[in-house]
Amino acid sequence: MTAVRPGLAGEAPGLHGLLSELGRDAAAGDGPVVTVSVAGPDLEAAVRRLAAFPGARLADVFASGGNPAIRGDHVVLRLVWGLDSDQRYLVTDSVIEGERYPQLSDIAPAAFHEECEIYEQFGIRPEGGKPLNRVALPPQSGPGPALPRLGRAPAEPPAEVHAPHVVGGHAFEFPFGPVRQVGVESLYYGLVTSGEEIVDLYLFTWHKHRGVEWRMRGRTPREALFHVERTEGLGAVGAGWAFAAAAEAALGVDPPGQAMRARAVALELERLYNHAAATAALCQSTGLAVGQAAAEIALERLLRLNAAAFGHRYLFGVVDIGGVRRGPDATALRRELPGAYGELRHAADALLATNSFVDRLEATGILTQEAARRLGIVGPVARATGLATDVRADHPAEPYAGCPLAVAGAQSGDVLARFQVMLAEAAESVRLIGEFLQAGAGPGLTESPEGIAGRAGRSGLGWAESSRGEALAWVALDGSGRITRARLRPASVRNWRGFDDACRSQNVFTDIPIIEASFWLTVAGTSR
Amino acid sequence: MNPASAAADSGKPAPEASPALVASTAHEASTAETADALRHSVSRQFGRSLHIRTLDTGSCAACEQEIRLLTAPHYDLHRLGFFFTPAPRHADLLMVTGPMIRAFDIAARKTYQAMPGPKLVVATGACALGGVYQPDAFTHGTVGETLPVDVWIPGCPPSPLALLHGLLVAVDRLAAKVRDLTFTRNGGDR
Amino acid sequence: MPLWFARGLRRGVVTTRYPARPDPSAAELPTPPAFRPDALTRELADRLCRVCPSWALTRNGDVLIFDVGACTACGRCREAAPAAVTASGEFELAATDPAHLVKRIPLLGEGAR
Amino acid sequence: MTALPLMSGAAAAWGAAAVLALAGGTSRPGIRACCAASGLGGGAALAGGVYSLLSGNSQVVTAGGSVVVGTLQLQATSLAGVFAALLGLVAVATAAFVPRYHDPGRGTALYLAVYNLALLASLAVLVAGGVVTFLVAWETMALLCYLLILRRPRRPEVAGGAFWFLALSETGFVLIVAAFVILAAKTHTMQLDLIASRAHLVPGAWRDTAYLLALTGFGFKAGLVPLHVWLPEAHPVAPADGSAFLSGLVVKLGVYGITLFAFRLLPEGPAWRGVLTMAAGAVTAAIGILYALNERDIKRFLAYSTIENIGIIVTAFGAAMTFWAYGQRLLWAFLLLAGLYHVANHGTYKTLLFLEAGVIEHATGTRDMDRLGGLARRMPRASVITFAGTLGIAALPPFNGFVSEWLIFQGLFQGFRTGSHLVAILIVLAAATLGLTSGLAIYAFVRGYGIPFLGMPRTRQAAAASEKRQPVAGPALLAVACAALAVGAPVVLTVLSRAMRTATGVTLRPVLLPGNLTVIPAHTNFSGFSPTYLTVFLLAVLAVPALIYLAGRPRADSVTVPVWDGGMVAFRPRMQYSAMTFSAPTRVTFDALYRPSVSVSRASDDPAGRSGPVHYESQPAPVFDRYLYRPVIRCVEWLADFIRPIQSGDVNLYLFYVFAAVLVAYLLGAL
Repeated sequence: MTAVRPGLAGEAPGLHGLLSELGRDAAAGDGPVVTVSVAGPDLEAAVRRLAAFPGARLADVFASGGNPAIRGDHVVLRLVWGLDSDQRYLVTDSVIEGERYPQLSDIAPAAFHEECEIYEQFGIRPEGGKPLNRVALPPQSGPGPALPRLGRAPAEPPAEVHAPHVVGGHAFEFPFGPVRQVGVESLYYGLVTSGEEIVDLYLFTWHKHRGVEWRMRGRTPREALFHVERTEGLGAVGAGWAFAAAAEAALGVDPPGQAMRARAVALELERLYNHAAATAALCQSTGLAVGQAAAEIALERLLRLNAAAFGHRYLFGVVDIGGVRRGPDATALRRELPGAYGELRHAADALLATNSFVDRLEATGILTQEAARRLGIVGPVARATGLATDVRADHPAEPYAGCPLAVAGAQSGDVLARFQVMLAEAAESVRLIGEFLQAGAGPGLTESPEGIAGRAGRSGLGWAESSRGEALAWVALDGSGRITRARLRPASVRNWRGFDDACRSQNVFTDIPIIEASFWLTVAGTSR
Repeated sequence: MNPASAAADSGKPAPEASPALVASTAHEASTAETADALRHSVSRQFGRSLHIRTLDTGSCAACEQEIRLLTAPHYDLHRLGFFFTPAPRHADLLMVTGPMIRAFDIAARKTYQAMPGPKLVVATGACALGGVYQPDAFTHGTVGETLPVDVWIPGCPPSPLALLHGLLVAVDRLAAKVRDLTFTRNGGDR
Repeated sequence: MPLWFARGLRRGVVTTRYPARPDPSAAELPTPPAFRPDALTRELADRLCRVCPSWALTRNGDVLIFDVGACTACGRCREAAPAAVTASGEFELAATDPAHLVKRIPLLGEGAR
Repeated sequence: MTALPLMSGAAAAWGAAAVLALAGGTSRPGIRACCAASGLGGGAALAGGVYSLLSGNSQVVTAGGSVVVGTLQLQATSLAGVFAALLGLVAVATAAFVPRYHDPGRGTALYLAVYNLALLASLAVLVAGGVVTFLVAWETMALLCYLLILRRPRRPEVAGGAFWFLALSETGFVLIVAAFVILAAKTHTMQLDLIASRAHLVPGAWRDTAYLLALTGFGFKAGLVPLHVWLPEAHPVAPADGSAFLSGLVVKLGVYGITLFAFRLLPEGPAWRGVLTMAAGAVTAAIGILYALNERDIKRFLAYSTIENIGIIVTAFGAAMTFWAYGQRLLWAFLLLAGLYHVANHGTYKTLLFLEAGVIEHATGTRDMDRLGGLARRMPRASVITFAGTLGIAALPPFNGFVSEWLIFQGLFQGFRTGSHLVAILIVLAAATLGLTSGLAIYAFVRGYGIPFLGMPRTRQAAAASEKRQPVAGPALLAVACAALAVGAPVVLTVLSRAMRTATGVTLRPVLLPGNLTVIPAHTNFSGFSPTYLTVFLLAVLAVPALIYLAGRPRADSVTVPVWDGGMVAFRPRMQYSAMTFSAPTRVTFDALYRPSVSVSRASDDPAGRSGPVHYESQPAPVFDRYLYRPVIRCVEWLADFIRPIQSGDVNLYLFYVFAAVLVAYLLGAL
């Protein structure tokens, strides 16, 4: 089922009161991002207030400052709330003196993963001393250079994931990874099983941590973009767009419309090839080689189309600060896209007519809507549980503001639902690409890179609906236009935490590859 | 720099040095010296069939996607006698992607040790060749720091065609033409 | 399954003939740059080195050292100096020795010395 | 005519051993002396048993006695010969085991005395020639076993286990007495020989009643489902050699009782009797192994496996009786023989396994498989010996279990010879059940051996295990016996077939052993194989890879690398298959039987997905206890409430009871 979202929604009732109560000054304008600073002591009350507010969803939590070199440089804790009904983001920043802050994850469970990450990077932790998982930095093994952090090192190292991981009674732990199947990313699964069904599942996500956010310090946004794209190669445009938008907000530049449309074309192409790849992976995990071949033909044609249209199979180097570096080859797109998408659609139709395939998908890896809401799941995974959340509709930026978007959706929250959502989105993407090309999409930059570089520093938030869901980025620049703190939050960071929930729900070993394929996440995205 | 010496002397048995690992560096050095000889004898050693194990040491997942596509109908690696195997025990060739994150040293060495000799290592993609990440506390910067690499495949990510070429070079069925390219205007494009 | 069988027959063969003969899709791939020595000056070379995000370019006296392995074919250098840098069109870059990947491009532009 | 003297010699030795134990059980030399005597007796019993197998039934010897209780009548029969020989073997092995297992002390002294007297009583059961002798010996044996189980009365569960044993054993005893009384009354004699010869005088209804009573009564001791509950309760709490004795012999005495009735006293009977027995056996076998699969405690596991084996034996006997009803004397005798052979085999390897279980418990302090692991490295001797026993009980060639089960199957497969389709189908069904059983048995013993002995130690105790100063001779002897019973199967079967000739009058020998070490089940036109040659062949097959390795070693240069583990830092013990997870598939498949109650506690159910320990339990419901015994117990208690008023404690009332009793007796006498 698809629900057409209105282009624009009126401000939800009570929001004004809420915001002013939080101390937002009327002057803060009605831009798409509202920034409110909350004093440390009031933080808990504010979070309770917002968590209780139906229109608000905790989109991200991160910290900045806390530079050990500077004396008395306090950590600033930032919460990003998506006021979806109001088409706005709310950023609350609170200065944290000392090493403790309120236990956010008890109020808004979605904050847990970030609490762990903030502890590893900045050494401040929630009150109450509940155990924290190791999510970002790998365990320091033996001597060797100490791992650099964004802030102060934590007092004591965080616990391993699920450690001490005591497996009791009639169950044992099935270790899997980090070196897994061929051609998949490295990831360690701890599968706790009773011999048949999966009792519990946990992941070590820190194997691939490359310290990207740490690397981006002191670079200009344009230099940093190179690393942003290579953080999650299969989400280069989504992450790149979010980061570029954040930098543009910080620099106060406004890309031309045709460049934004070019970005959108690239973004939808990325969505297309990712969903095709997910389809291929689903076939592989269900052992349907013929279907896999069909899906891979579609995938390869889409990738070649990317290369023809933007000069790169994975659309690296398309997005640029203040615009795009390359425009799409509209003729190539018009010529090739129908055929390439046709391959995918035919493969999908044949798949949905293959019972042995559909049966494996039905009622496998169910993620409930409650869990999706609680854990802050985004993208197709959330939409498959009935949450109609889509940044393109909820926080429309150019060029999406113009055209109404049919948000794909399903109710059952199982693998089949996710698959159907992906297919519906692919169709929608093709339609959007057509519209954007119609409106004219081409290369273009607001002004010369040098000009941008000189801007004095502010901070900004950027977002985009990548193929995996809402991608967020936050950038703070210093006086010389160099990055002091950049926060990347690809959709993978959010959705992995729904993965083990989905796996635990009445599944057996062989379902896990299917569930993983249907989530279609990357490890590179979550351990940056 | 010669990979053998790199593996041997810079084989500063990575931070967590255990006797087994030190021993293995010596072992690798010896294999690496014979690597060229091996590649020339590879068709005799392996017949025309070669089994590949991949190893992701911190890639951005694009290289993995391209490797997966090697078996897709458009490229169909099997027609050339290459096969993927999940078990390093059965693998003759190790395709390494990513900048070799230090946290991955143990896994990388275990995977390499688990392979029976003679074995080849192919560094795949710009990250593995030191393009994207500089050596620092998180990464070694290049794969050559940890494993004795036999073939280097540039590209970000290397397209399936480039990978095919690299694999064929690895088993000596194609010549590595890059040594003769000058990348000057008149030498670059024939 | 019969359904799939029929599909396969209808779809026909898509497999590339590479390496037996060149593959047309290769033309679309991003490829490392090729330089025009006579258009390269020290200043230009330094600018290219600054522009390169992946440390593939360094200047040593009157020689521009180009590490093909480190190059991601991002095209920044081509944008910086369209006159001096073009795409090489080479994608078969596998090397059996990293030394083969390091190219020395002489700076022959006027004002180079 | 020398069987009885040998046996009385054994009895004398055991009596002496009991005295020695009481006298010197507090010192090692004393224990050794006692065990020497006990072993001597064992040897004598073994010899006597074998001899009576060869020589046939002896005369009845009558000794002492009085008009009231009848006389003490002894007779060595070929039917009991197998059991007597087994008793002797068990006694010898245990005698070799005890000195290193028990520490000197008063408890040990008493225990050994009781144990040797129990041996004596068991022998008396086997050589009893008269009803009274049999019953007295039987009851004595039961009570002594009760005391055996009570070796460490202060430990929890010991009292419970012992009580289960005593209660069920006494219930059974009442039924047995009833069965004997019926026969004695109808045949006007107390001598088993005469009962057997006059059995045709007994009316059919009474005969069947007597048989059913006996089957149930002895079933309690033999552990037929649902009368089996005492085994898993009593075995774990008894000392290793005690439970070895229980499983290796006492349970077999129940089987002996059944054979006594089914083949000696009341051979002729309707087909349904046999079919019923067969069904009981098949059900017992299947249920037994299914419950064994879900036990973590080694001894409970072995106890359930005993139930399974009893089931196999009883199935064979039941089928034999069915064949008799259809005039297939050859198969009748043959299946009896196969069953007795299995009795001997099971007694051997089950004793071995229980003794080794004791060794493991001493070395590690636990019997919980999920707390053991990796013992093969730390206890090589024990692991080798146990492996022999495991191969035997899993019925894998070249060990003895395989031969006897093969014979039983071959007998059942010839069910078509009955001529009745229905019965043929029933027999084949029983065969199928046994097929399932033996398949599950292999599964169960892969688990029972693999989990404790292979892999990594799961606990510190398991890691610290050592077999220094642990008994080895006894189990080793039994391991040899296991191999011998298989390799020498043709010889063993010749002996047994001689016994069968005396016991059943059927001559199996020519069809059983055409000279060339080949076994042919009853009918020459059916099938046949040679355990001996099979063993030789298997050894040859094993030799081939060894030779290839030796030949090829110089050329292949090998590098030793750690096991491929997916590149993780290190395997942890918690990452291995555990006993319960290994058997999870059966819990899923036979869900309806187990009705497991599952409990999961997971820290990661915390709303934020916060980490922590996981605990998962899946416990099969105690079906028989809950649905059969509890109601009975409640009913008994309810009745007790009615009877209580009779015992008011008033002396006059009691005097009146006495008077009334005498009066009734007088009147009855007068009538």
